[in-house]
Amino acid sequence: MLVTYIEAIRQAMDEELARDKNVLLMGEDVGVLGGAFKASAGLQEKHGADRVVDMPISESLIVGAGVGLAVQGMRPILEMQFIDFITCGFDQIVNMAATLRYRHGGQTACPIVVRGPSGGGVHGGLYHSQNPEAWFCHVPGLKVVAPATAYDAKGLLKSAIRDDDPVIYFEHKFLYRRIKEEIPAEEYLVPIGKAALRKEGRDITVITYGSPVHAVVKAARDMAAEVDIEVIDLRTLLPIDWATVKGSVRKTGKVLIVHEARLTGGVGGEVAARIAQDCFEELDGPVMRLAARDVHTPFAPAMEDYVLPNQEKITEAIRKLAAY
Amino acid sequence: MLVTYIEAIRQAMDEELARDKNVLLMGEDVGVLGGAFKASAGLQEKHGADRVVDMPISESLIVGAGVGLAVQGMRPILEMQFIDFITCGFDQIVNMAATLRYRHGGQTACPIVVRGPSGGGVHGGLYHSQNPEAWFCHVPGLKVVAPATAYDAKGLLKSAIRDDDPVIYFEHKFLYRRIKEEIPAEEYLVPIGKAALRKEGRDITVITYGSPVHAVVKAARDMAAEVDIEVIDLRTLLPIDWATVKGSVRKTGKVLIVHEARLTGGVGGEVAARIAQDCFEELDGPVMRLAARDVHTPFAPAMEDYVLPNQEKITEAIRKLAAY
Amino acid sequence: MTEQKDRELYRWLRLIREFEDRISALDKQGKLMGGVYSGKGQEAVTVGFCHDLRWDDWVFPLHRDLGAFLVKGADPKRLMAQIFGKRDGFAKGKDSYLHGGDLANGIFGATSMLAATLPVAAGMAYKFKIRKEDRVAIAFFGEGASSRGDAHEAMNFAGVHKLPVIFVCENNFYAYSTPNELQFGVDDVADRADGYGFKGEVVSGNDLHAVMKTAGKAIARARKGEGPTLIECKTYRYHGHSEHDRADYRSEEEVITWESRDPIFLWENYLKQRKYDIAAIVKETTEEVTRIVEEAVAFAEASPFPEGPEAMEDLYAMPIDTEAR
Amino acid sequence: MTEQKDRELYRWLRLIREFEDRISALDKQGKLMGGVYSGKGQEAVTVGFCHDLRWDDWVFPLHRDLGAFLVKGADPKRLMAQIFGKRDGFAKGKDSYLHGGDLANGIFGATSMLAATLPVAAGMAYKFKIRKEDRVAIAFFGEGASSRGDAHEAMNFAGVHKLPVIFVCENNFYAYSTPNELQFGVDDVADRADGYGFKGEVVSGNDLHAVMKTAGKAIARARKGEGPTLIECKTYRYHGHSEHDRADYRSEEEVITWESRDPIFLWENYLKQRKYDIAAIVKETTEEVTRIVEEAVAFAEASPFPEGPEAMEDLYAMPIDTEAR
Ligand SMILES: Cc1ncc(C[n+]2csc(CCOP(=O)(O)OP(=O)(O)O)c2C)c(N)n1
Ligand SMILES: Cc1ncc(C[n+]2csc(CCOP(=O)(O)OP(=O)(O)O)c2C)c(N)n1
Ligand SMILES: [Mg+2]
Ligand SMILES: [Mg+2]
Repeated sequence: MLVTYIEAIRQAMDEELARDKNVLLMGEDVGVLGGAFKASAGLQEKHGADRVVDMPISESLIVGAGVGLAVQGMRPILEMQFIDFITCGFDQIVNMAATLRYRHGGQTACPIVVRGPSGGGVHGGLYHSQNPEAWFCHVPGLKVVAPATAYDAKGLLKSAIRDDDPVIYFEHKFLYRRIKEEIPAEEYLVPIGKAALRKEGRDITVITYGSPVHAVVKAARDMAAEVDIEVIDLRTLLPIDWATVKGSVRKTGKVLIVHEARLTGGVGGEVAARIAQDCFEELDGPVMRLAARDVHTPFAPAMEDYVLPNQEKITEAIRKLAAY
Repeated sequence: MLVTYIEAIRQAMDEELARDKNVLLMGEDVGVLGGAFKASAGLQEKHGADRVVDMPISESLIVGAGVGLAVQGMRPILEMQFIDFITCGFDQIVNMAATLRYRHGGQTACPIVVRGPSGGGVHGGLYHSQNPEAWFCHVPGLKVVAPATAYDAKGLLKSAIRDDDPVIYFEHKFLYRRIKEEIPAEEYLVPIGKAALRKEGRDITVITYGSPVHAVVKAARDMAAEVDIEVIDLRTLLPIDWATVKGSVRKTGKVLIVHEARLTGGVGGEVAARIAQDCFEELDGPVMRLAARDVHTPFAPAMEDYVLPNQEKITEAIRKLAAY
Repeated sequence: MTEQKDRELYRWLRLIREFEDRISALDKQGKLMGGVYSGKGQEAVTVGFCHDLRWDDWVFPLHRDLGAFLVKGADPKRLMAQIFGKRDGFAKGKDSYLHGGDLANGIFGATSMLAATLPVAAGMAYKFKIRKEDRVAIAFFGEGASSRGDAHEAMNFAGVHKLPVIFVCENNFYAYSTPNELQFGVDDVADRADGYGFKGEVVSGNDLHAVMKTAGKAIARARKGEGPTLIECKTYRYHGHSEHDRADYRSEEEVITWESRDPIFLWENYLKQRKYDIAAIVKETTEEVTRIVEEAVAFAEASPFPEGPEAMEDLYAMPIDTEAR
Repeated sequence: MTEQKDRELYRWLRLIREFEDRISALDKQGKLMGGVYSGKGQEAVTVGFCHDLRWDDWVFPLHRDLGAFLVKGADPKRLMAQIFGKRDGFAKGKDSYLHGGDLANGIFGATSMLAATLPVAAGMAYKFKIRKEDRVAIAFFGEGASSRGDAHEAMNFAGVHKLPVIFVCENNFYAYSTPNELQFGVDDVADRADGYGFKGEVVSGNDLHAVMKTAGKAIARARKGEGPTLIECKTYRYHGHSEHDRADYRSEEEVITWESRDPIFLWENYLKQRKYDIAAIVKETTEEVTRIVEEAVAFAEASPFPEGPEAMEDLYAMPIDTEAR
């Protein structure tokens, strides 16, 4: 089945809504409109307005209500129209949902999924380009995923919906219709907590996730004659699949971490720190990072391009590390 | 003048309120009560109810109103009764205040200070023990400070109030009345962006900030016969004083980072990553981190102690690194 | 009401009062850690709203609603252990006071963030509605918490779907030190209901009869699918915000005035008017509640504190070990 | 009103309309990037509220309030450059559309987060109040944005201090695709004002006379220290939510009905009734607004895009170089 990334998301929700009557989708304009990006096109018609719910513009309520439903055994998918608006529901995520089970001494689970379009490269400006995953990776009790392929988008979303813990699911809007992939017709899941080896290699490990995965894989292919690159797509950012990461680093001895989120305080810092501590003896060069510059994502094309990582910057960073 | 940490904070606000009519203090119970911890005792009486304002329980409004005041040239200090509640004003901080100048192409500054009691060790449980600084260190446009001494508490708060950018000021409630220091009677400032060398040493650099500074300094003194420890108190977490950090690391070749916030996604990851990349050649051992375990800060004493760093864990970590 | 119910209600008022008093005493003795937020003086609100609920209804108490725990069915022993931060508390010591709920009895544990439970209650009520269950969710909050955005978002959503949720505002005239004039520009928070499309009512929160009447009607409406109600109970906390707050911001006269309307005093008066054997009732009840609270304290004191490593438990329902592979 | 003012108002309505139409056309031609949110059909609201403001009053426009920029004094050329994301825009290309304000003219640039400007407006009004300045802050927002917690917190605070802020709710019956019935449980958002202790009014947002009358009274009250007002303007956006929204969720009949109440049409009718030389006015105005918009487009097209490294500018007012030391 040849599907786009966003169609994969739609299918995941459709299948899970059909499979389990406790699954709900709630968000602004997810019903009649089928979502601002059509991620839920047709789902309200098919599954009913009770279960695919057009919500008021109240992100905090959306998440909070999701927790109330979860306590009743429901499994709500909570859409942020753009992931940038997750800041408006921040308290409910980090203090209400992430602590629910813990502060009840294990009496309950909290099976909610918060999802929405993240990422830049589409001239979205300050509030339609954000990659806020690092905030949530600092919050115990949450799980965080960020698929880069249509296959993973579907499989991880289905896993997230079935997961008993709160999962923050970052989809990348740049990929929505730009990638098309063959995925299985039959049902499948992608496990949370497991990275994907996108390409094997012996010289350098590039660790990445989300939109840059594609540019990194391309770079790895294009540069094959120069350097043998191993590409790891983290997919899950909390918890990170350290076994896979460290296994690769121990093999190659050189690491570049690439993400679209800003450098300072980004997920790459944690990954680099962990490698620097645990693989110190095996490193043949500094753990390098390539990420967005430490500034908001600006609107005008040249500035946006200046700020975000791109193919050229990735190639350059790999060369620099290879030459080390 | 012998003052506690909290008295230093009170003095800073008092002096700045007196110095500049544009300075305001707004927060819940800051007026008649003088603050939940008495950080603003007597200030409303002295400076008037218009300028020391008891606010409704509306953290988002408090920060947003502060931005409106800032655009008018005022310099509001915005108190969160506990810093944990900053999540309720999160959007206004990261999307409104941090972008104000940027999205106006430099037309305005945003001189607000958001401050409040952070930190654990006082059996405060999940919502009165948080150290959420890492979230804000990932947000360009903000400055983040976290004083460890009464001297710095006063000098940094005065600098923050005079700074034209939004400053998030994390005070540590464990230190409020537990430390007492001699500070100058005459006015002084502590510059934002400058770390403090708490002790010189040649063998190991311990980088820390906030409450653990005291335990680290004690360890450095106690272990002087074993190992010569250099202690850096970052004081400002965004931006970090890389010149001081790297200078020290280049000298000692061994680094331990200690903070009370949780390990994963904490500020220490960024510091470690930066050192691992930029000082790779100079490192004689892995960059190590000691931080809270990746879980919420629990209430019961043995669990809280198990989760947070303490004197014993610091000593142990230093020994491990020294032995490397 | 039958004599039995009249006496039962009295027993609840007294049990809560005894519990609150004992907690304050324990705090004074330095036996408790963390904040203690006495609801003494407000007992009629929680008794009035919780007494006639079914076990499968839900309550969302805030920091001063210890009574809601008791009346809704929480084991006094475990509640006391919770307050001590012991392993037998609802949170197994992970948090204290009222942050751990007793879910099996339909009692939700709040975060500290005031009003954050209101969206949760509304969401749960949405489930009751779509599953056609005639259950209700009762969300308690102080008048100070009414200022938070979450209160608004929750009430607005409840209004859209006419959800079986009841918003109970306990207006005790102060949020910590902040008086109502600095909290909102109206006399009655209940006025807000109009702006959400449901009924708002003001009631004397110290008058158990009045509370029960209003609560009963609202609960019946909710069960019948007629939507939410916002009920503002005017009441008073005798103690400071927490036990270490001397509450200098209010006058002695004000405190005395409210003490003269004490809910237990009023109810005893009613029992007298009904010509019950008040002396016997008081004696019996005093013995019973004293015993219950004694047992609770003994249990809590005997309950062990959790060990350090237990801190790592109960974080995830489906943990993933990513180091091991 | 004088003929001069009547004509001036007409000119503003027409200039905004021309601006909106041109932006839509430019978007169709692929000349714009990012979202375009046409306020076509809602012009009378912004003209009515902004026309009689002083230069030192402030407006807080949201995504559909392009008119507020123009009437409050923003240079049409720079506004167009802003929309193009060019260096001469208010944001110097850092963000587009209405996210960059023109602070020298008292126009605040919004974030995308709906209703987040309301607390800012309230805070600014607090300054006007304590400094005894008879200035006002006008915060515009859609009926959808009214559901957000920030709207509540801002109005509540404004009510406490009787601040000189006016909350203007543009109820155009849809928030993207979401109709009012799913947004709130009431007919009129203005009903909420009662719950904050100030006046709420509903007015036809397409009727410039009605808007100006209501706005004028509210502004006068605010200047005199008599506090805030919540004014709900019932109006309609002709276009979809953004230019790529076909707005299938509403009926053609509904659109036509609203077009028949077009604010410009109504105003022209009024000018006719006043027996002004309508043909001449229309001709003259058309020429003028066309010229202004032409010039604005020419300016914006000629304005350079910022270079990459300019992305790093304007982040901090007091930058600190921590690498150098
Ligand atoms: C979001 C948030 N802000 C601030 C606080 C700190 N705080 C705890 S209780 C309280 C006063 C609450 O007043 P009210 O809601 O009237 O309840 P009461 O204590 O009077 O019962 C405050 C400000 C908090 N818990 N949550
Ligand atoms: C906090 C937040 N949530 C969601 C959005 C996405 N969004 C942009 S405009 C819009 C609809 C707004 O409706 P309304 O407030 O009625 O204004 P209108 O567009 O009708 O003028 C939505 C949901 C947003 N900008 N901010
Ligand atoms: Mg109160
Ligand atoms: Mg609308």
